[in-house]
Amino acid sequence: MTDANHNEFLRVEGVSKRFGITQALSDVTVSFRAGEVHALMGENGAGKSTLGKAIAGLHKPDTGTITLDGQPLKLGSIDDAFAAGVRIVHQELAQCPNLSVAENLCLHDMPRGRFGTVNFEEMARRAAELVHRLDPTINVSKPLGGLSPGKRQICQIAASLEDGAHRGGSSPRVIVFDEPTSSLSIAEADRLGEIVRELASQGLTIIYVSHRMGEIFSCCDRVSVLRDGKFVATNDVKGLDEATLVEQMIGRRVVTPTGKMQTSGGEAGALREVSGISGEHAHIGGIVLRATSISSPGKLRGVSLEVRRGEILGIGGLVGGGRSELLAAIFGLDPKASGSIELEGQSLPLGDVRASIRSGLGLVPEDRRHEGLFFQLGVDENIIAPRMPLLANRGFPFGLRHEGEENRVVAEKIRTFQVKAARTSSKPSELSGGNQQKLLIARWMGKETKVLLLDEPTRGIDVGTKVEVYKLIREAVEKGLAVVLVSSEMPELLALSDRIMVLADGVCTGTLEGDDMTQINILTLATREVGAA
Amino acid sequence: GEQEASKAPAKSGEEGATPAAAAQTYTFGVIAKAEQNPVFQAARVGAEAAAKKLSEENEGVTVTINWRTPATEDAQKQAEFVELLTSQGVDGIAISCTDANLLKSSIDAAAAGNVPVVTFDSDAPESARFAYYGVDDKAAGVKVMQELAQQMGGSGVVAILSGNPNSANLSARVDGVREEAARQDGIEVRDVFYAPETAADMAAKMQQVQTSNPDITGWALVGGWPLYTDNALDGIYENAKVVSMDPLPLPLEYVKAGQVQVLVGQPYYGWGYESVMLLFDKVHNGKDPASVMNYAQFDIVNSDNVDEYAANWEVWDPKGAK
Amino acid sequence: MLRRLASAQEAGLVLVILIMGTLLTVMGGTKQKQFRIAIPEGASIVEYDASGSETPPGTISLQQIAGWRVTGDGSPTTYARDEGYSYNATQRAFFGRKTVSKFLDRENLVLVAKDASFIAIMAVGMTAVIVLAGIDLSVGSIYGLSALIGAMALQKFTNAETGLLLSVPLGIGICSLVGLACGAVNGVMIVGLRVHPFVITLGTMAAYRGLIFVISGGQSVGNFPESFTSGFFKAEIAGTYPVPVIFMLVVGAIGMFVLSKTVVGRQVYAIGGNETAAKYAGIPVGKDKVIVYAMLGLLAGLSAAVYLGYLGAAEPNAGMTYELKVIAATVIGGASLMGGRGSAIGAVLGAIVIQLIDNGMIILEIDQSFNQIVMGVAIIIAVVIDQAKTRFAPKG
Amino acid sequence: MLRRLASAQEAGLVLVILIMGTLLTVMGGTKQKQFRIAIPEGASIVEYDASGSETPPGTISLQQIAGWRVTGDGSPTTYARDEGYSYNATQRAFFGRKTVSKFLDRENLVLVAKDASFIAIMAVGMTAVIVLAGIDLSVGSIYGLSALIGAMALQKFTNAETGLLLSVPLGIGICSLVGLACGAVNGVMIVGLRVHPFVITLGTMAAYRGLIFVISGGQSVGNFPESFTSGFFKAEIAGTYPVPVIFMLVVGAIGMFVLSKTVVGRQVYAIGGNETAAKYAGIPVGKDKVIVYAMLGLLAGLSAAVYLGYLGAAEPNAGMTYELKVIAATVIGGASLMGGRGSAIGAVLGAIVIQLIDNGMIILEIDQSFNQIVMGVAIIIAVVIDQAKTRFAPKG
Ligand SMILES: Nc1ncnc2c1ncn2[C@@H]1O[C@H](COP(=O)(O)OP(=O)(O)OP(=O)(O)O)[C@@H](O)[C@H]1O
Ligand SMILES: Nc1ncnc2c1ncn2[C@@H]1O[C@H](COP(=O)(O)OP(=O)(O)OP(=O)(O)O)[C@@H](O)[C@H]1O
Ligand SMILES: [Mg+2]
Ligand SMILES: [Mg+2]
Repeated sequence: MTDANHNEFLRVEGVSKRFGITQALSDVTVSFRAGEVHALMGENGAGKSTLGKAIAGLHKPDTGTITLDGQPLKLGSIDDAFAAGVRIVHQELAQCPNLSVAENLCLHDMPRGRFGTVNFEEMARRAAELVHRLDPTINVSKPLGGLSPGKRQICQIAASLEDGAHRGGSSPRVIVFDEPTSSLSIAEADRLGEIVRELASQGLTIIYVSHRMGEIFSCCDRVSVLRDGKFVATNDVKGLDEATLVEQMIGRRVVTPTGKMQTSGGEAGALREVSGISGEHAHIGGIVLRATSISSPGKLRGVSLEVRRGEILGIGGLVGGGRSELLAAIFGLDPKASGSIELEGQSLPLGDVRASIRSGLGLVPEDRRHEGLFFQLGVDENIIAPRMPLLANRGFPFGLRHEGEENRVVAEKIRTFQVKAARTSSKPSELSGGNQQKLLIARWMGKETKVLLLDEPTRGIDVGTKVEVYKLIREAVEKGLAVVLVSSEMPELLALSDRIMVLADGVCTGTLEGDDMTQINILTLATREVGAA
Repeated sequence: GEQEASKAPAKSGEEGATPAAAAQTYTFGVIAKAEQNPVFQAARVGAEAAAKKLSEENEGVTVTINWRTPATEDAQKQAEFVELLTSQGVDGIAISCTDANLLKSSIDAAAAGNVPVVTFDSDAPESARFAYYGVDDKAAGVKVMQELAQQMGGSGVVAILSGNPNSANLSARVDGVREEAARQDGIEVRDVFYAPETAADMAAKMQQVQTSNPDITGWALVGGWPLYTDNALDGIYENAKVVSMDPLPLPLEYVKAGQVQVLVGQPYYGWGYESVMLLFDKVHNGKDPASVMNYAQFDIVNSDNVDEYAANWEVWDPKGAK
Repeated sequence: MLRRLASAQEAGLVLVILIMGTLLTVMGGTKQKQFRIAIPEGASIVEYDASGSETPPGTISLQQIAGWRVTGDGSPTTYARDEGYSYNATQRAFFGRKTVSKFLDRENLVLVAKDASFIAIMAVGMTAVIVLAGIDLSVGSIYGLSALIGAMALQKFTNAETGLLLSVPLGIGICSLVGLACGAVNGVMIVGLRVHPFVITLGTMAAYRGLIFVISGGQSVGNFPESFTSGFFKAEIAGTYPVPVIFMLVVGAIGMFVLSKTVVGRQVYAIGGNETAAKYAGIPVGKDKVIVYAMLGLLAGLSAAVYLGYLGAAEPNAGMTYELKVIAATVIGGASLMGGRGSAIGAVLGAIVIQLIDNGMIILEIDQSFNQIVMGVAIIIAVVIDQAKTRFAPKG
Repeated sequence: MLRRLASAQEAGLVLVILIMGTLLTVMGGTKQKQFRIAIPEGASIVEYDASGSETPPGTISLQQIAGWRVTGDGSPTTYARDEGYSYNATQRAFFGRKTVSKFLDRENLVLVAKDASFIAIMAVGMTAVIVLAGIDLSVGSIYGLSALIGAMALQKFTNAETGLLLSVPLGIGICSLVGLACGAVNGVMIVGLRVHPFVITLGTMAAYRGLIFVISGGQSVGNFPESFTSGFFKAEIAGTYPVPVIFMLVVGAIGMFVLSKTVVGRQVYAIGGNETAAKYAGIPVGKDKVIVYAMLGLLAGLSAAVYLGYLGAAEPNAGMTYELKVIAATVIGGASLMGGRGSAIGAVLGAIVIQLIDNGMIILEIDQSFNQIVMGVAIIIAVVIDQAKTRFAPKG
């Protein structure tokens, strides 16, 4: 391509998009160069995904134009965008679990044989070629539903790399990654970083949506910021300091642990200071939760842990390490789990969620859309759901709700946890991702909860909200709450945890305390070879 | 037009016309068991024919039929129709009771409201209906078995084919068949075979039964279902005598072809025609029938009289009539 | 409840019903309705012909009669035949005719509501099932089976003299218990075998219906004590029989209350909205499901009891194909077959809408042959209207 | 296809069928079957009594006859009465009896397969619909409507002499077209109105059935050219009428091929697995849905044509309640009502399983009163077995 359009390979001009009452995008104008990794940042609900989808033809903008290499794209046409070489990796897993990995990878245009048949050999070959660049262990002929969330995300990314030029199709020229690392672990995220750089160096335009500051600074050239659907600015990453970036995003200055990561070499103490988290363990009390040799066929083997009052036990590991499974087993969601659990000396029956809740356990799940939220119910009932039976008059058939009490609790929680919703009866779909997450945390936090299990508590929420969440967690902990924290975001894990236990293939490979808590140590433990689970 | 007409008595009142010349309109509600069952279409034709005839023969009189019949057998729906028609102010109701017990109360209510009710085909003996016209279902069953036994020379194995096991009139017919079979020493009943009331299912059932019970030499069909097709009896008529209810056009073909020996018919057309006549006599002339029970004759159709009987359908077929 | 009624969901339906009502009133026109005129004790009746000459009743033919003259205590009253009066000798009463609106006639309105009530009572239970993203095809068979066994119990344990205090609780009790049992069986199998409710209830629909036949031998069971029928369920109030309607309203209100004000009720919506999330929130998904299917069974049983009392007998075909009517009512009432959305009152209104369509066919004297076509098209239209509304209004 | 047949999904069903077959063979026992022995032209028949003295046929009473002796060209053959032979004078033929297995009798097997075929052909189409996470309750009515209009077309455009080359394409063509149209109407409404398929097809089920009634006036339509019935669809082959079975197998194979090998087929699975993902991948979701419902309609039409040809007439009740049988067959065949899973061959096998249950009731001489109960329970069991299998095997 010529130098003329080198500056403006892909140009989005005056694009607006409205969903019912929400103006997702208003008159956004931004341009992307060939061969650059261009980050898109902004708060939850700022319009990043919408912009991405508009470029990929999934949403038809109400106004505006999108030109690629001088050619205007047909707005809202998936096929036209695809033909022009635009690819997108979706934020939420958009795949068909019942189909094979290969079919998922070639879903857009399956290789055809005679009379409308699918050429399965060709498809398998093409799929393998794509996915094995990222993860050679994946068998493309197996149904995708059997893979872990992480592996599924890898497949989704692989699909976007497809190059159909040699078959008269199109080769990717623009790839939109919408929070690609949100279900990847450190190792996989790093691998993805390399790939992204490599693609850019081949002259592709990479649009990279992420809430992880680390990634922005490590692998992006420029970063554009959206706020409330409006374009704020485009900056060169080089020489950009995080505070400014965050200010552009949320309109005020906050200091974030991840921000500090860049400067000081990722060491817990330093992180805490900057994130205003008190380092000293004064508040740590006696053991609340003791889980002994928790096992679950194919997922966990003899994992034991203890958490003290006012302590945060971090759990590190790679995706597929079995961290979610460990939390699920402790919480009573895994009927196959074995082992013993004690809460404040009382032993808990395994596989009985309600017993766990009654005796003070809470779990904020990994996947808020599928495991957390009730989209037909209001914010209020979403928050109160697990406690409703406990507040109700059980003598009454079906349990008579004590709505007064419910409303009091809800109002209080919404206040303390600053869940931003128009009405307490608003549906979760009307909330931004961050507020959805805060809602779930609010659901479980409160004097009734003694031990809180957090699985990726800040997945997919913006920096501003992250800091709020960290504060909420810390405050609760100082009031004596015990927390088990699963996080794939290393700085977060390091900053928040008092101790870090590492899982690999469902086995505990070690526990780190104090100054041993470093990224290197965690990774070495996480990747330690253990006999197949 | 009908609404206008239905106001007539009041109007004529205002005009103070003399009673004899007074334009009179009678609307009779007719409720059969199921639209789905073709025999009742003949009843409808009969009812409408009677209405036409009466309107022509009695000057100043118009008789209209308000035909209300559930799509499929549904006694509760019939009861609802009786109530609704009564509240709509019809002058009389003719009904073929899907279930006698169930319809009693609504029929009584109608009668109490000065809406005379006549039952046809299936009676509600306990109820306050002033007349019944038709042939008893159980008697029909007996008739079928008598004819069959005769065809079988008094000995052999009989299979009974019926539809919805829960339908009252069918089980009455089955009882009739069983009863008569019990009286015949030579006759053994293998079983009653039920199938969904579609020709295909019935035909399939018969063939399966015959194939796995080759010793069956007689079939008693308490309904004509399989015969509403062209060749339901292949593999059966070679091995067994067949006697069935319902001599409708297609079943008659089987008699012509010698695959069905006898068809036992009910007065389908009469159900409608006679019922309307009875109602008219009641409300117009204030005359009750000589006896409450007006028993009709079965039509016994065999190869001898099949052609003359078939001629009836020129008149009875709703499409022919319309 | 008033608040809920005003909310988008049901408001739409109420509107639809009002519009239909208005149309039927306007287009339906009037009818000649009979009313009864009792004759005072000991009053004497004579009939007179055109010439005015009087004769004792029954002497001249009806056509010759010009009218009747009744002489009780005081001056005689005359009933002229051409004014539509007729004399019913068996009842020894006169019947006059008055012109009333075909639709807006109290009797007609009560009838429509009554006919709707049997379906509506079940539809309230079906709402909970459909909110769970479940379905129950066996409800018609449960209705039939409960009615049958209830009827047999009444025959066995009561006689003509049995009083209301025994017969009614007995009838309702037995029917409801049978229904409850059948529903619980459905629920336990659905939860225990982890098979889609469509399949389980498709099976039990046939099985329960078969059971009816084996038990009843295809014969209907009737003759209950007066106290059960005309004494209670078919008690006459102002010339109408509104008891089933009362049951419908009460059940609708209770259903509304349970679904919106009790823990289990809200958990049902939660499960229907997101079953995984419900598990994570410690909601007893399996238990709740069994309860809901059992409750639908119980309501089918209750509806069957009303049917027994109102019609005075149980026939083996009772409830045949009702499952579809019940589901239609529920969906027209705003329930989403994808789960998570539905309203008990809506279901009741839905049942009434369906009955109104049926009633309209009679009032507008549309040929019965078109009934199914009209019904089918109307159901689709009703749901489309309902959805169109909820698509613009915030869904609840 | 062989590979697929061996795969977990269908293998389980084949096993079930084999087991049922074996049971029926072993427990069903044997029957006495008649077979015909033609008498050569010009051969002479005499009957002989116990003493062996010969007399011309019909002279002595049947009880006295010991047997018959036939002298054609060559040595005479004798048929002894006590060996079960009988003489049919009208047909001028002998009938012997042989003992055969009740179930494993070729005639019986073909019958079972034939009876399954009408349902099976539709079940293949229903599989695609259910894989889409859709449903079609109107399939029975479409079947009936296609049959009716096909029959009327045959009556109008053919006469007794019309040849196979006209009648068969005409019959199949008209029926399929009508079915296709009805199915397309369903599909377009489901996609266009964004109403749940259950509701749309609940409506069209009634509407199409009503249409049948209005068009036919409740009477059935028959009398087609020989070439259409005994000439083709009911052609006799080795004493059986296997044409419908052939149609079933061909349709099953094609369905299998389309669903597992063609792009549209795979897109159907994709949509059923995750509709949003399918949309994002640029799959024409709406178009595919319409196609699938239209195809089901077409297959219902084809099935109707086979029915017309085999039974020689269309009656208004044709296809009543078939929707449930078809869905049951599909689900027993391994389709998941949640969408994304299902197999055409499985559906065919499912239909056969249902028929086998029915046939088993007859062969084992189980009291027919229990038919419905057995059928209902069996359906549940069949699905449970099927699911149990797929729950352990990796799902696909
Ligand atoms: N399909 C939709 N229908 C209605 N509203 C939508 C839809 N998609 C997005 N929105 C709204 O548009 C706004 C922007 O959404 P978008 O997903 O683009 O934000 P985002 O920047 O991607 O947020 P996050 O960082 O949480 O992914 C939000 O308020 C969201 O609720
Ligand atoms: N949806 C799934 N289907 C099949 N297996 C799964 C699924 N999800 C997880 N697993 C398996 O469970 C084990 C752990 O799952 P998971 O990936 O959740 O671990 P994790 O350490 O919690 O990772 P993360 O929480 O970061 O996703 C892995 O063996 C994974 O393959
Ligand atoms: Mg987003
Ligand atoms: Mg996890």
